Amino acid sequence: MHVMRHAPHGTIYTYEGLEMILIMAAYEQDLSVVFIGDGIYSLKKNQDTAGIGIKGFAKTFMALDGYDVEKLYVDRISLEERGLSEDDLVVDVEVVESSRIGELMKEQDVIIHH
Amino acid sequence: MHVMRHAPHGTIYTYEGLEMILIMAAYEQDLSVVFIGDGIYSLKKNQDTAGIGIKGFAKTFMALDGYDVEKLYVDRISLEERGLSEDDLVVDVEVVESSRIGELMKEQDVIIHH
Amino acid sequence: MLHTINKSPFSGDTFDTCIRFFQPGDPVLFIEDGVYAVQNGNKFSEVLAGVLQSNPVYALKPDLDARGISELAAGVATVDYEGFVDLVEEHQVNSWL
Amino acid sequence: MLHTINKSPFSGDTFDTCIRFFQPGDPVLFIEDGVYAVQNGNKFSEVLAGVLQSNPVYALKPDLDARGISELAAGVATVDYEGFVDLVEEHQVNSWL
Amino acid sequence: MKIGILLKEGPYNHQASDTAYKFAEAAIRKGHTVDAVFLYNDGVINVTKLMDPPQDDRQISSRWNELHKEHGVEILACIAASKRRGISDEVLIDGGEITGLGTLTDIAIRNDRLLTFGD
Amino acid sequence: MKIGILLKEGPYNHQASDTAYKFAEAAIRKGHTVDAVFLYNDGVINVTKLMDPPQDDRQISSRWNELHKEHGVEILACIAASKRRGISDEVLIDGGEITGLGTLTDIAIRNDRLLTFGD
Repeated sequence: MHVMRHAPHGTIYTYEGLEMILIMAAYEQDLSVVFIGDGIYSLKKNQDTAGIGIKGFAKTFMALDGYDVEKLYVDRISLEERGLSEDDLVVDVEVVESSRIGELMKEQDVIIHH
Repeated sequence: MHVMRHAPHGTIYTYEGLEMILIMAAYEQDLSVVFIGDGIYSLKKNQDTAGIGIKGFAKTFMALDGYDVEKLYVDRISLEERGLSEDDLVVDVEVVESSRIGELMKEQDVIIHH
Repeated sequence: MLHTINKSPFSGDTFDTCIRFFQPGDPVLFIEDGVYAVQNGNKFSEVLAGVLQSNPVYALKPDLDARGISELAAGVATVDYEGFVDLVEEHQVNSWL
Repeated sequence: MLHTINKSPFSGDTFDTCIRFFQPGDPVLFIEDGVYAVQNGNKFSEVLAGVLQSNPVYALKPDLDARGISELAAGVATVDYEGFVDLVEEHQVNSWL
Repeated sequence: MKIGILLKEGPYNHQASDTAYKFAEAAIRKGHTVDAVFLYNDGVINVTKLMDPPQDDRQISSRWNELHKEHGVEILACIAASKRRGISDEVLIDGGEITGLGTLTDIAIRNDRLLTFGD
Repeated sequence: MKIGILLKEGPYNHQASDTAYKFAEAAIRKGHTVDAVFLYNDGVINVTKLMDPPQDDRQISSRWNELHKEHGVEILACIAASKRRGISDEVLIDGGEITGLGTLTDIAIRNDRLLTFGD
């Protein structure tokens, strides 16, 4: 399981995290991606990074569909605190309670926070 | 004015900040140092870094006395939130209200956050 | 004195800390991940409304665009990098990290 | 599952976030700047007391010593690096950053 | 137990590198196997041989080299992350290796635990 | 107006480096003088010439070099911070210089503003 916890662009963690996920998915690893806290901002629609001179990558999350990435989970509280809803996100995700994510975490062999 | 905002050891910011302060003080710059938030932890008594293998530096703050460092200010709220008092600190400081620090900031030509 | 804030108000204490220290009338400029603070309708809206009553608030437009933040709290002005330079010309700077 | 927390509860959201996700009974180990959370009598004492009711709480002794933290909240156990290894042997690991 | 370590921050600036090392040392002392330390993000800066800290301070890149030599721990830096930050074979410590993220996948699979240290 | 810049984080990992560059560009465009960019903490990693990002990405160390060549901006890395992180003359970009903290003191004195970018 990969856990995205950083906003995009301010730091590289989410971007390099996504690079890692793409490779691991290509190795046909079953994997899930969880967005918690500022991590959900990386899925925000209408990001245009031209002005800051950094490559955007929100749309790359759509590519995960073509791999064996089972599920994208978004933490409901994180979304609500930020005044956002599913419609604000670039991909289909499953919005779930923190407790459900906690249960999923407990089932994992490997969890990597980005 | 130098503003210390990071806890010691977890990151190098306060330590390298102190190195900067020592050099600037040697150039006979009038300077003050303000401790806000986790920055006050760098002044905590009885730090023993032997176990983590990193050089301790709390005592170096005492050396600032010998230079032209005018004042060490500690933000009262930051101290109280951490359950600490002046007695817990390695050096004499002036514990002041945030508003007083705000006024001092406003008088500065240069402020560097570490 | 111009205060710049470059951290998300959700993940760090920079926003909460800075607003305890700035003086009424001091302009505040949100940059980088700091711009999430001015998005309309988030958890910090009330705190930001309080700031707006006493201080001019700016956000760096290229950083807003990069993050897809287009609905801003009422009263927040946007600047580009040249506007950032202008603010620096008018004020001494306190770059909060 | 062992949860490690390496950030000060004051300056980041890791502590607040982690405690929303761990399951009752999961051990929590505070390391690096995370150990400030277990200092007795700080702003997070009540939250930590709540955690202690449902979960075993550990703090890495060398990190406590490095920071001069000797008065711990009641119920917090300390481990050295070898004790950290033992916890990792007993549990899968969730390293919160 | 076989352990893999993922290290996501550079030396000196963050304690992550020190904690990862101290943990690896302790695990080896207790008879466990530390299979590999995989460096990602700024973590790749751990393996530059040009590192030259003050004499009374720890030498972080040498420590990784010793862990490799004495205990066979693979010290691996992600190639994409390394290129962004100017880590190449020219400056790589003895015993270090620059490799792809596929290797990390293998490390995750073949070990009992994967621990992350970072910031 | 004469401006000094203090940059405290490395390239790519943090936006600080990009913002500092964009700010410097804009200031020069508006006729101001950017006197120097002083690199501290992980900021020193900005000036390794071994940096080799993907082709469709910005090349951060070259940007600093161009700022120096075209606009005379001094690009200075703190020597103590550089040594810890393996930045030496061997890998330094053209137009960069490794120097002491005394230089930063001069920069703070001789400029109208000192801005900090970091994390």
